[in-house]
Amino acid sequence: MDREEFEQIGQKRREADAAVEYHINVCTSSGCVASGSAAVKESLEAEVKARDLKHKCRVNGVGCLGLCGSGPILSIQPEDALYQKVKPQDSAEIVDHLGQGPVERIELKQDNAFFQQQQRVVLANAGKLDPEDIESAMAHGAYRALYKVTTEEMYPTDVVREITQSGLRGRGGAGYPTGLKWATVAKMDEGLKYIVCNGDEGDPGAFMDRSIMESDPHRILEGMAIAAYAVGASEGYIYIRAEYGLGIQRLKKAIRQAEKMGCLGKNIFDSPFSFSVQLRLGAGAFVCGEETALIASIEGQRGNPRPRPPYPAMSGLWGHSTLINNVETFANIAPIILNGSEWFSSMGTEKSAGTKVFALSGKVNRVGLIEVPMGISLREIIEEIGGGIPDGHAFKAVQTGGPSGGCIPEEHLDTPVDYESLRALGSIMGSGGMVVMDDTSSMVSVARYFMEFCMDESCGKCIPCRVGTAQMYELLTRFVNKEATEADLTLLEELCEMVSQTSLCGLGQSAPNPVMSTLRYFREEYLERITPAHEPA
Amino acid sequence: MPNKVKVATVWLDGCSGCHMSFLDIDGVLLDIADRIDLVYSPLVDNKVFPDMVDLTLVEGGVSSVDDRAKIIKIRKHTKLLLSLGDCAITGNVPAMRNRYPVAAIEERAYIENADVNQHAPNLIVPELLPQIQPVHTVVPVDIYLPGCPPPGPVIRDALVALLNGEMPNISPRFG
Amino acid sequence: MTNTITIDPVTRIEGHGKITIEINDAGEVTNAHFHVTQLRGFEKFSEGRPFREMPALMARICGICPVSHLVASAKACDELLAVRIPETAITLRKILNIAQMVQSHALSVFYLSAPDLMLGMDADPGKRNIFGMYEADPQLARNGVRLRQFGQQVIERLSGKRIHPNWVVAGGVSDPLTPEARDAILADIPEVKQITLDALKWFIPMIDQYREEIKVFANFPTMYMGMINADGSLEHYDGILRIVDADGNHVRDIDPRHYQEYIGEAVEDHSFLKSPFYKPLGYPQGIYRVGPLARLNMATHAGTPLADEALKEYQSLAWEERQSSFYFHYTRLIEILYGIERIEELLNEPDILSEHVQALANVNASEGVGVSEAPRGTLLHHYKVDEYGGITWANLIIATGHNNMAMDRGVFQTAKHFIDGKKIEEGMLNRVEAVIRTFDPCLSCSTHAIGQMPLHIELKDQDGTVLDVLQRD
Amino acid sequence: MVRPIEVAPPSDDKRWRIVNATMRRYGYKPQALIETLHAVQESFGFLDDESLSFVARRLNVPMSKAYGVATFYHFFSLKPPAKHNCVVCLGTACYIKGSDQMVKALSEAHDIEEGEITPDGEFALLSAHCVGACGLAPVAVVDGEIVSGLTPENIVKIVGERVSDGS
Amino acid sequence: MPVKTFKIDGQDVSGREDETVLDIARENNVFLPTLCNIEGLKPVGACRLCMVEVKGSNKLLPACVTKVEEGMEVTTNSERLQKYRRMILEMLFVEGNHVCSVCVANGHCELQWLAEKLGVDHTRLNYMFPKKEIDVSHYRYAIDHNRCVLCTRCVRVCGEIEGAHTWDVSGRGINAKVVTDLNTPWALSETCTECGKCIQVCPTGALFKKSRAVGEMTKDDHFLPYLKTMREVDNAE
Repeated sequence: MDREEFEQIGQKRREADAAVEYHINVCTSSGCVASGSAAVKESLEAEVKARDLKHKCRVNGVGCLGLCGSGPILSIQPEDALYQKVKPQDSAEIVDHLGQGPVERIELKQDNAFFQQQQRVVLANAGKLDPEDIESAMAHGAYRALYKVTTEEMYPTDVVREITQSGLRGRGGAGYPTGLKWATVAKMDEGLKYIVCNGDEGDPGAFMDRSIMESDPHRILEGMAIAAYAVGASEGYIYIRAEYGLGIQRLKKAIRQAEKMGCLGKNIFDSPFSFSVQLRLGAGAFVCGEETALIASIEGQRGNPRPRPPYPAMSGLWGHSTLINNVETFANIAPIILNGSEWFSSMGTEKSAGTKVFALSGKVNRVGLIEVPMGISLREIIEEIGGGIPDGHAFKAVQTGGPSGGCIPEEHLDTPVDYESLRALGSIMGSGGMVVMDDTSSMVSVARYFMEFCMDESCGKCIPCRVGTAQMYELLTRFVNKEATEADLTLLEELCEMVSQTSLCGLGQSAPNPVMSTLRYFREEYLERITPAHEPA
Repeated sequence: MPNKVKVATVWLDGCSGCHMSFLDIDGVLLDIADRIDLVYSPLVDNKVFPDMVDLTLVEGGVSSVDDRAKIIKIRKHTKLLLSLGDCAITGNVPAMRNRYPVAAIEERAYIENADVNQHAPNLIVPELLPQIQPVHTVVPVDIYLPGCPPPGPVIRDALVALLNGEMPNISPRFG
Repeated sequence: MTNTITIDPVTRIEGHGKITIEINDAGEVTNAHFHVTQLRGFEKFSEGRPFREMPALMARICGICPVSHLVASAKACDELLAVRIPETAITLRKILNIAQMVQSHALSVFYLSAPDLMLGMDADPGKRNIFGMYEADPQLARNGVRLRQFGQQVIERLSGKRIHPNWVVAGGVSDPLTPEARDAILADIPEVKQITLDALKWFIPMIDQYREEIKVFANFPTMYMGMINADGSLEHYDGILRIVDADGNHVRDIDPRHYQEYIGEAVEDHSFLKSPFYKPLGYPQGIYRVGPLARLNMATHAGTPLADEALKEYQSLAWEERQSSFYFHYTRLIEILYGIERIEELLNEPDILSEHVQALANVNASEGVGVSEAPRGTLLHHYKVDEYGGITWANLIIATGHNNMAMDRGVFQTAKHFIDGKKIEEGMLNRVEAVIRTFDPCLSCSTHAIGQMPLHIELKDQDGTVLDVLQRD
Repeated sequence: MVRPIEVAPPSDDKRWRIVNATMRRYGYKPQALIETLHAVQESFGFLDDESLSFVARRLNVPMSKAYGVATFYHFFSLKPPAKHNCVVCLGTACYIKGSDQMVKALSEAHDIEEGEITPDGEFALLSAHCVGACGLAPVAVVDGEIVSGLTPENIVKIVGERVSDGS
Repeated sequence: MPVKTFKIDGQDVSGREDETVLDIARENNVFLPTLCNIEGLKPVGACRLCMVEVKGSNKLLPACVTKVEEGMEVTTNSERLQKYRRMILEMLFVEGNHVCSVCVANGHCELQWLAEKLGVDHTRLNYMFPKKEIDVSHYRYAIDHNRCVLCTRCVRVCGEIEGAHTWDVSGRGINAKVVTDLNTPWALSETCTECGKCIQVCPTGALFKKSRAVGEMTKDDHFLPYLKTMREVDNAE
């Protein structure tokens, strides 16, 4: 396929879209589906049909529009109006108002920080394209980067260099430089190599990857294919939680369409490069987010992590060199290839380039999915984008990084969001969950909540994690019940240190983080729960 | 005569084997009679725990509300508390009952395996705790002497060291 | 209105119990009880365990007489195997069991009861113990320690461990006797024999000083139960289990496997220790006693020369006289003498060093009962197993249990006689404890106790409501 | 030549064809275990000894390994499912907004602990660590549908209506 | 094969590049506690007892799976390591129901021995007293899960050496448990060859012969290296 043929696919679709005067883009991501967007879409379609407006107006299902807390959400193009909390009975009014300005009653104003302060790279097309239609995606530029690397000027080494220079770091949590990882796999001896996309988003309070997979699946496939081209792999796996039904369905569809279109499979775009992708469903094990456990799971085994080294880059799936990146990391690849590493590294901070998607939730006025440049302060995210704390309560802490992260108090709200700064505060970037807590939340309970999570999710292979999490949970329960002693506090702190130092994998090593960070910033809440030891009878 | 070291021995939920092992120091018990004063023990008649005791050896885990009250009180009146044997330190065999609710144990003993007046005793007898606990989970313990029971010579060496004002050097061995 | 005196803990017994004495306004004792305040649940938590673990597990019931439990338990397990076990293993088990009796009796007599007997019931409570005795008569105290040590050393030389050995196993014993161990034990025999003879010489003249105690220390007619040989001599391992009536007449020989037809267990609300009774007579009429007093009241002769002589002297006392539990002490000393002689005899048996000491088999029966004569009396272990040998149910009747009713009644008898509710003196209370000590109850066996409260007196009205508590702390 | 191993499905239930198709797609390789277990659970609702044994043999996976995998992943159930179920999300956002109280309320209303099924098999109370609908917190998944805007009171009512209508 | 020279506790040592720090430590009589590791079976790095400090790395490394490297400086017995090791043993003691006194392996148990060796005389952790099962269904062998430390030696010896793979781990976390076949009673296992290797490699009294009473279950795992060597010899032909 030559460039012209390739470009025509998208071009044709863009023209077809332009021929229709109004587009009603209804969010069909999980969040809005849960609040009833399917019925809204149906009723809108019915209204359009009833008025015989098919030539003038089309109702599209699109991906996530971000403000999940206000769903169902839809947008009217080209007016660019947003409606929130739409009910099927609003449909007639919406259709009637086309071309006459928005229905103010349900309009979602965009003149606030939530819309103004975001910078969308990964989510650039979320909410714009139809995730179940590859042509819609191509109309928005999908596979352009893949086309560029496979058929034009870029050698695999060029691709690796571009990614390295961009400064992109793993979005799964630890922030390992993506280029370095790619370079390592690229340098391994030739032979079978694998690309694995980690879509096992298991952190409670995180739904970034889910939204990306539901909203723009082709962007992930494209990123994986580029990676495969760069490191010399020919097979890829997407490991996705079985709970993500909609994401699975859309990715399956996307793979089928991409293969049909020649964007995946044998001789992609008629080049010598071949790459196929398969889905593998997780089955409810958070630890499978750890890369060696994930590999074991793809191999059909228990998701037990194994010691590293050897790293998956050296010995991964079935002993072969394997590149594992997370969904959001792959979603960043195509824009970097298209716009260049300089463009990417100009966003964010020096050490943390680009943007980051966060799932903002908890006790905050505007909850939803946001994408912001790295380096933005926590305060901007919570107070401006999130619109502050509801119901007159005061901010207490923001939890980042899920069960591996920590709770950050008010005094550190001006910290810029980047890998190093969050780590210095005793938390981590993590995959992007950001849960805001107000003055009604007990930090000891929060710590216990995360410990319970880690205890339930521990694979049980190594002793410190298997037993240590259960022991810490028990100790935290004593604190919650105000039955703890001084000795319990000492023991809890010793366990935190010991479990983090001796556990086999990241789950165990980071399991004490929520406890350590709450002990660091909210120690008085622990002390308040200590009863004087051994009251005489 | 120098001041005698005041020693107490108490017995919670154990089998008395540790006390017997204490007696297995045989003649040494009489040899050190001029250096220790056994002020409270199943072996002597004092029924009130003295104001302050230098060393208390405790055998057995904490099994009933009486045990718990007793050990809390003893801790307040003793300088050094030594957990003697596995039952005090780990719960050991008596703690095997912890896997069952007290009611199930009473059911077996007083209903299934009884012929007359089949029900659990409920007067004067103390309430049993749902689980037997090691002594140090109830009060702080200073020295641990594991074993089932700790052999007589080990107890002897520990006692002699303590009488000489030294902390005993114990090579712990459960079981 | 009723006053209640509580003696808590009862001291110088193996385990802790509580005594309550109720006194009316006239200062008369109206009731008294002995309470055991701990329950341990061996019968329950042994469920699921492989039967071969039972002897060592069940031995943890008691650290004073672990060997008795080992033996009874192993005998129950032998029945599960349903095989004949080697003769040498039986002999070795017998020696171990007797050695256990020697050390336990020595403990009871010298460490626990001699202080009362030697220093007097009203002596300073601070001196009434082995140390006080050592001050008064160093040699006697050392002799007592030596006797107990002998018993413990025999156990150690046979089994490798003084307390909680695991040597007795289903089918026999785990290791044969070494010639060195045999010779070492035999070398000690003359010394300990002499010590025991001296002890009898010390004890017998004292009897006259305790006429009053003898009269009321659980002195009433009861039946007796214990093991005996067909020829009427003493047996502690595998004799006939016999019941005699209060006049010493033979009532019945019991096949241990059918013990449940003859022995029932009653629960009293105020004690964790159950009260076994002779079923044909019902509860509480079926009261009986076990232990050295029972055994020696039943036996025609001991079966060893010196013990035969000593027993003859004891039996010269009238039958009625021998109903007093005070004579537990006396009979205990005779049994020590018997034990030492018997150990010597058994060690000289020709096959004693045989290497064939364990019968190997798998589980062949679903139920087994094992009986041994523990120092304190008949000990009974009864297990049921599933087809794989996992324990499904267990019942234990331990020596002290058999005596529970007699102890309870003895406490009342003694309290009534000695206690004047208007002016309570320590020595009176000590006598109430001393009656318990005669039985040498081993409360760690299956239950045992400790109370946290010092002596206190409760004033109750007729409905039992506590009106006032006098605390002596 | 090696005689091919023929392992027949436990019965002629048509659903085994779906399971077999999954295994065939992966060339009956051991690595297809998890995918196959998904297929079994989707077809039969749960995994029993019979199906585990069949899948293990057909894929040449040791039985203990198949059992180990089936019990490692919480998505798989070895017990028949209840007629109705409610999965309360205990993700951080939901937890902060009191979803644990919802579990408690349901637990009390139906007299079962979390993770249990009512004795009549009508209702199962489950929890999830995050269903990924944090924007709507607190949420629950009732018979497969995400329900939001919940309180301990109304979740009991919502579930109660479904369980009692006998459908 | 290239040989690397490095230091263990200041002592100069050398090892082939495919050898582990644990191999070389043992070769040089440096004691490192291990529980999951056993010569002849694939190391899994699970028990974390053999962790060592390596100069220049802020992470502790399990010696059993850490390959030797030129110039590395290994510390095997720092105060910190001792503290962590004791805590690991304490964790095992509270996780199960280890009643040493009445265990068939009393006196022959690696957990008991390690506690003695590392000076564990009590644990501050919370005893969990779990209700675990005992399977005595097999006519020769039995497993008491109360005493299992999940070292997976039985799983590995059964899979790697005997080739039966009767054992595996089920469940996860604190609820993990070794099972035979589909968690079927051992007696009904279709795959067990009754070879008894699992009994011999079990470090505690979890797996034992039913003919053994308390304290009688001695373990003999000397056959393992021999089997492994013979297998290599046989396969080389």
